[in-house]
Amino acid sequence: MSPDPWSLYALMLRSRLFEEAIAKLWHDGAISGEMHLGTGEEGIVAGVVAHLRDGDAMALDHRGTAPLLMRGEDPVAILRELLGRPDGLCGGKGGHMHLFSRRFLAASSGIVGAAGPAACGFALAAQHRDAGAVAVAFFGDGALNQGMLMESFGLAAAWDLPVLFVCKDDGWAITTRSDGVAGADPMARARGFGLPAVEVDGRDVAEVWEAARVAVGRARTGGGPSFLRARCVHLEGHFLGFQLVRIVRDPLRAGPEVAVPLTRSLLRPGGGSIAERLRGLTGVVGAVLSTLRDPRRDAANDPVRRAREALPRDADRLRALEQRIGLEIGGVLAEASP
Amino acid sequence: MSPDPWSLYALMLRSRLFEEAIAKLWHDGAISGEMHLGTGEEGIVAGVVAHLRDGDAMALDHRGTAPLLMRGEDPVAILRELLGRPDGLCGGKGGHMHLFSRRFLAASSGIVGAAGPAACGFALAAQHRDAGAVAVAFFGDGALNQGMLMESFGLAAAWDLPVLFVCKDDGWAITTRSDGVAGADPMARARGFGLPAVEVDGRDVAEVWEAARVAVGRARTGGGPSFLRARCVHLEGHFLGFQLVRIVRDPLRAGPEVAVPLTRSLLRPGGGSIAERLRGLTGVVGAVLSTLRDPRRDAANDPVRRAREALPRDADRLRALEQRIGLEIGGVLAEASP
Amino acid sequence: MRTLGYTAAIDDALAQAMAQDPRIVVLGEDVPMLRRDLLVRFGPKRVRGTPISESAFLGAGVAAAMAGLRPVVELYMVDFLGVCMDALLNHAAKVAAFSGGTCTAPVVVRAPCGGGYGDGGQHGQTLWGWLAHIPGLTVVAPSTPADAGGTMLAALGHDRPVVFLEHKLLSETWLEFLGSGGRTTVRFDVPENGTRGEVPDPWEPVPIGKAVLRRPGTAVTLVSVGVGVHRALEAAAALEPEGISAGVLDLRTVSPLDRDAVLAEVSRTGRLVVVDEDYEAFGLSGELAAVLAEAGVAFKFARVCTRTTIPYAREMEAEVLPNMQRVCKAVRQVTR
Amino acid sequence: MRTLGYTAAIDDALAQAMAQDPRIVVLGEDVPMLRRDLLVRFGPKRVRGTPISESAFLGAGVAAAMAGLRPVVELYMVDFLGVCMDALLNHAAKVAAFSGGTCTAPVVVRAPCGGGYGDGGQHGQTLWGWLAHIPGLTVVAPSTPADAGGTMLAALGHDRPVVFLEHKLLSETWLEFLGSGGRTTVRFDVPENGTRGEVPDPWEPVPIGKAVLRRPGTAVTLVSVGVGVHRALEAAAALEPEGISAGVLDLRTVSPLDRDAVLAEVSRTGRLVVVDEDYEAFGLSGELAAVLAEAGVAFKFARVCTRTTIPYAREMEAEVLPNMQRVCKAVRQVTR
Ligand SMILES: Cc1ncc(C[n+]2csc(CCOP(=O)(O)OP(=O)(O)O)c2C)c(N)n1
Ligand SMILES: Cc1ncc(C[n+]2csc(CCOP(=O)(O)OP(=O)(O)O)c2C)c(N)n1
Ligand SMILES: [Mg+2]
Ligand SMILES: [Mg+2]
Repeated sequence: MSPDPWSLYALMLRSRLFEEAIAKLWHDGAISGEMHLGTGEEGIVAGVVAHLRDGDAMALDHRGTAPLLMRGEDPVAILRELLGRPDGLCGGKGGHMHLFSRRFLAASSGIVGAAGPAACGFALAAQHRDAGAVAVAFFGDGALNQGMLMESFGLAAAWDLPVLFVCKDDGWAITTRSDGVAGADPMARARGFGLPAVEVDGRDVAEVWEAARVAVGRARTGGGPSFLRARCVHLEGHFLGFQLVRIVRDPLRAGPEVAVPLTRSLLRPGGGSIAERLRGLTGVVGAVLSTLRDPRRDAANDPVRRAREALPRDADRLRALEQRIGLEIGGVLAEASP
Repeated sequence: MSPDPWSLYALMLRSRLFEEAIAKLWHDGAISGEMHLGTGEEGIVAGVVAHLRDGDAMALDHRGTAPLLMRGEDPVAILRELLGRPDGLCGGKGGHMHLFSRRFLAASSGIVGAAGPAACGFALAAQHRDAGAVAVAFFGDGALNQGMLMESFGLAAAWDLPVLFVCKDDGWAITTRSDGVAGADPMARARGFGLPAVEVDGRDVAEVWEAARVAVGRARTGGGPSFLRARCVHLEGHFLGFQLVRIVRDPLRAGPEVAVPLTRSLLRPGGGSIAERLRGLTGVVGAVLSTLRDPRRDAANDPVRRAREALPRDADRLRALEQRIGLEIGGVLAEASP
Repeated sequence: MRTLGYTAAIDDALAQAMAQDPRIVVLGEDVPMLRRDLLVRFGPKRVRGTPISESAFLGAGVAAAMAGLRPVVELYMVDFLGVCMDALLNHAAKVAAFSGGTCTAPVVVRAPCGGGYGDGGQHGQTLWGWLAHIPGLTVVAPSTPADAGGTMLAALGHDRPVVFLEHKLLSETWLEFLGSGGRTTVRFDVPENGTRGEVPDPWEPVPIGKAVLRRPGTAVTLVSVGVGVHRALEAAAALEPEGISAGVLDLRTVSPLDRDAVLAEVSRTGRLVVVDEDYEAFGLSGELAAVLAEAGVAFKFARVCTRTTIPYAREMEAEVLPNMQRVCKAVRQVTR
Repeated sequence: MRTLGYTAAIDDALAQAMAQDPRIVVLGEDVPMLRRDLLVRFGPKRVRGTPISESAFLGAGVAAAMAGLRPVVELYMVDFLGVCMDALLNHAAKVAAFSGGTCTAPVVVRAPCGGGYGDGGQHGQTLWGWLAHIPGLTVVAPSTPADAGGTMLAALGHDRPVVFLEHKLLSETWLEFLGSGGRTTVRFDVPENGTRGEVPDPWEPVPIGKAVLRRPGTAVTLVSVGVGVHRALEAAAALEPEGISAGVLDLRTVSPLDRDAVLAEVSRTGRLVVVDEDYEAFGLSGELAAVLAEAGVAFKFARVCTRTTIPYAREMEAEVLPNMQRVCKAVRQVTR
């Protein structure tokens, strides 16, 4: 079995354009607080969500917009929710970190790791309600250090729950590199709970799709939970307006804000030895530098672009598709925020 | 290097006699609530504690009496604490699940898994205070499913903390068999966090001693944390007066209390299918049966007896030793509860 | 009418509901043994043992409720909510609000609570006032077998998350398991009417949010829940000879509070004494004072609550938890 | 005297203490970046980044404090205490009691709190009244840069666990990080005097448990903490033209409560309006009513608090959190 590259590309492009519209609204101030986008992880989300059907459930993290959109939730309702309108998906009460869809059995949470227990609960209900249904949990690499998620791995394994745990691994938890604070690599950790674990390139939707097909199939037929690790790059960094990214994109403006107090404190009498201070400085500079070598600028890391390049040559069909989606999102935008 | 069998046996016997005295006091009603003893895990505790020295710390679970006694805390103060006397180790405020010793840097908790974070904190302090000091965490197999303990494994590994995680594995969490609710085996789980993990027979103090020597040595010299799994049998079951054990030891009295309502409910109309009900019954009976095949009665599971048999033949020395310890504990008893 | 013990009553009502509603499942540590009577009747799919992973299985219960099940999630003790509070604070309590009312999480969290048997400060808390602080949580703490069973039935029919607190001192089962352990050598100050009593057959739901006047009184109103209700009743009886007429109002539900009942009683007596086994500060006793002050009722006020961490020693514990003597003292103070 | 922002003041006082006391270490997620100024001065041994394992590193902080360190454990937001509450509820708060006073856990838990920037109900709670319910915890919530720095210094010298709550609306740093993200297109209702102000050099500790009267008044006393203090001050100013003299008492410390200050003020004015951003029921507002009722003070009472889960939409959020208009309404009600 192989995926239909056109429909996967369509899913991803639609999500990308939708989130780019959200980014614009956020920059214009139409959206207030934090805004975490899924731009860069569309390959993972599309590759997994494409396998879901009625009765399946999704437990989402702080990047729930893309999965919900790809699953089929009304884009106008989602956008109105992000705009905080009473006619939004959740009446403006939830917001982008708390998107709920009764129709698609989806629950989001801004609490890191909460997708684990939620997916177990959805899967438990599935076992009782309609055997054959599955639950997917989406979370990041940082979440792997959260106790409740680890407990969920154990519970799902002990109860053979039909869960697919999807780790969208961008290597970062906000400003912290995961390899610096995690005991071992994610695969070993997942396997330590008895979960079958597979690793794929999350920038390649076809790879994800195939791995998800196997895992979801296993879950549907009583084979129990699986763990999928998919690497990706978040094109906007942790969230919109992310300081590290701002420093990189606008060093003249954002740089001094950081550098001046930093230097003053570095030279302040009283405190650590020169060696200790330098170790500290290395840490800060390191984080900024690893952002400077900005993988976001590398087109190879954009799953949407890669999906586009992987399409069979058919210029007309492509143009038609992109035009259709462009128009749709334009229409959504117009309808949601007159 | 090899341990001194006499001193290890002395440590264990002293603890055993002390806890048998506690059991007596409990049965007489001099101690009120729950009472979890360490009888059966003396081999593990002695084998580990023998390696501790000034500056080292212990994070204890609900079975903290034995480690504290073996570490050198005043038995009279401990016993008075268990008796709830104002002149007890903690002024009668803590009790057996909350024994604290400032002198030996020991903290107990009745919250399953809490020994993990505590040991990490003690180890962190050690890194700052006196390099070379270590922290030990004692916990059971059931605790391996508690998020905070798993998080501690990751934190200790990430920070290279001088911690020895000791899992006293009796295969049970109260009435639950661990192999029935855990995703994978403890060794795999620990290794999943990057912890060097060793498995020993906890009924053999020499084996534990040797494994602990290596792990503690590694921690002292900056080699980071380790995980030690030691199997054991709790001679009194989960706690004193444990229902399952009572059924086994006094079936005529304790049996009907359980069997009568059970049968009535089994036959009650409305509810699951015959098959479901039988599955349920099998579960209950299974738990009771696995207690009936009471490993507690098998002398081979008693670490104290085994340590005694492993002693070099020297009847006089043995008699003298046992007499001395017997007298000491007798004296403690007399002094603590006049 | 038949007579049942407190915990037996809860399990009996639960069984009645389970027989009628296949959506009800029971999960928790040792549940196969603790609820063995349910296990052999409803089978291992509906009565499930869990690992010691409260965050995972409580969180799972919340989501399962969103997906249409009616989970009863058992915690070994309410004290252990500490390790999994997020599932209540940030999830169960907020699902309905976040989703604009499109989703709800009708999970029942059942947990033994309370002290009085010498188990130490991590195993004797009640925490009902603490939980009631969180918008979106319903918190009940019945004080008799009849109320316990009927309230469980109501909780199972409630469309929002309910924390069902089962006081260990009222539960022969729990006291046997955790306290006496089959011994006859220990004594506990157990309120008789709380532990065994007549119960209806079949069960009828006891409405959530409705208090009940256990004893009428004209001079002062004692308001309480759980074991405190019985301490209050003992005190009221003891004070009668002194010519003090003390009424006792059993809230039964901590949140939502039955404001009307409290206002009605205290407006008449003008005196309120709160008997609350939960911690004193920033809790139930304060809320009751606020409710009256908001309504503009003038009242004399005293409270008998737990002020510190609960000590292990039985004698110290007996002093720290509300007892009949302390209640009498407080009543005399406001009636003098 | 110099002028500093709210968070800069806390970090500056912390730096002063760290330079003097090598036992102070700072741990938490992203602290190497959030506290980079401390990192480059004190080095990575004393300023440590953690994995997203709150239960492990908060619990570790508690034990490290027992062992002689003075850890400042940072949580990303107070809302996230849900996942690690056990470390506070059953450990930090109880160590001193359990050990009969032989051990203490002087850990400082630093956490941003509060709403007003549209981050939704899991990221805008304050929870100070909820935390204050637990015996053994000290809870502070300063409302100005000078208090923030001085209170941090006092917390670092305190021999018991302290929860230090830093309101995001008062913190340019946090608002920049979580709210505006460098944008000029969003506005927040930021209380000026709370965000920047004169601070002492060197820092002196601001005593824990002492309230301060921000504005004298004869007709009614507004009692609050954090951002609420500024809402109360705005309201008091707005009411002056109506001839209503409203005083404003800033508790600064939620627990232990400065009962004397509250009693003194309200006894004079006879009217109490509580402005509390934390949830209304079973919390700070109730405790204040109880303190007065216990003391036998007759008073009129109203409260302006958060009653429901905090909604995401800015307009809805502004209605749910205490605002100047609601405070004025409450004051008029009790003074009419
Ligand atoms: C329990 C908890 N701790 C901390 C946070 C703050 N926080 C929000 S997102 C985040 C990083 C998550 O990293 P990861 O899981 O890798 O997801 P990513 O953002 O990289 O997609 C943190 C620490 C939180 N929301 N919840
Ligand atoms: C967080 C938490 N959950 C549940 C309990 C109740 N409880 C006390 S001991 C215990 C079993 C622990 O099993 P294990 O860790 O194997 O230790 P063992 O008693 O077998 O030595 C349980 C579930 C608790 N004390 N804390
Ligand atoms: Mg990440
Ligand atoms: Mg065990």
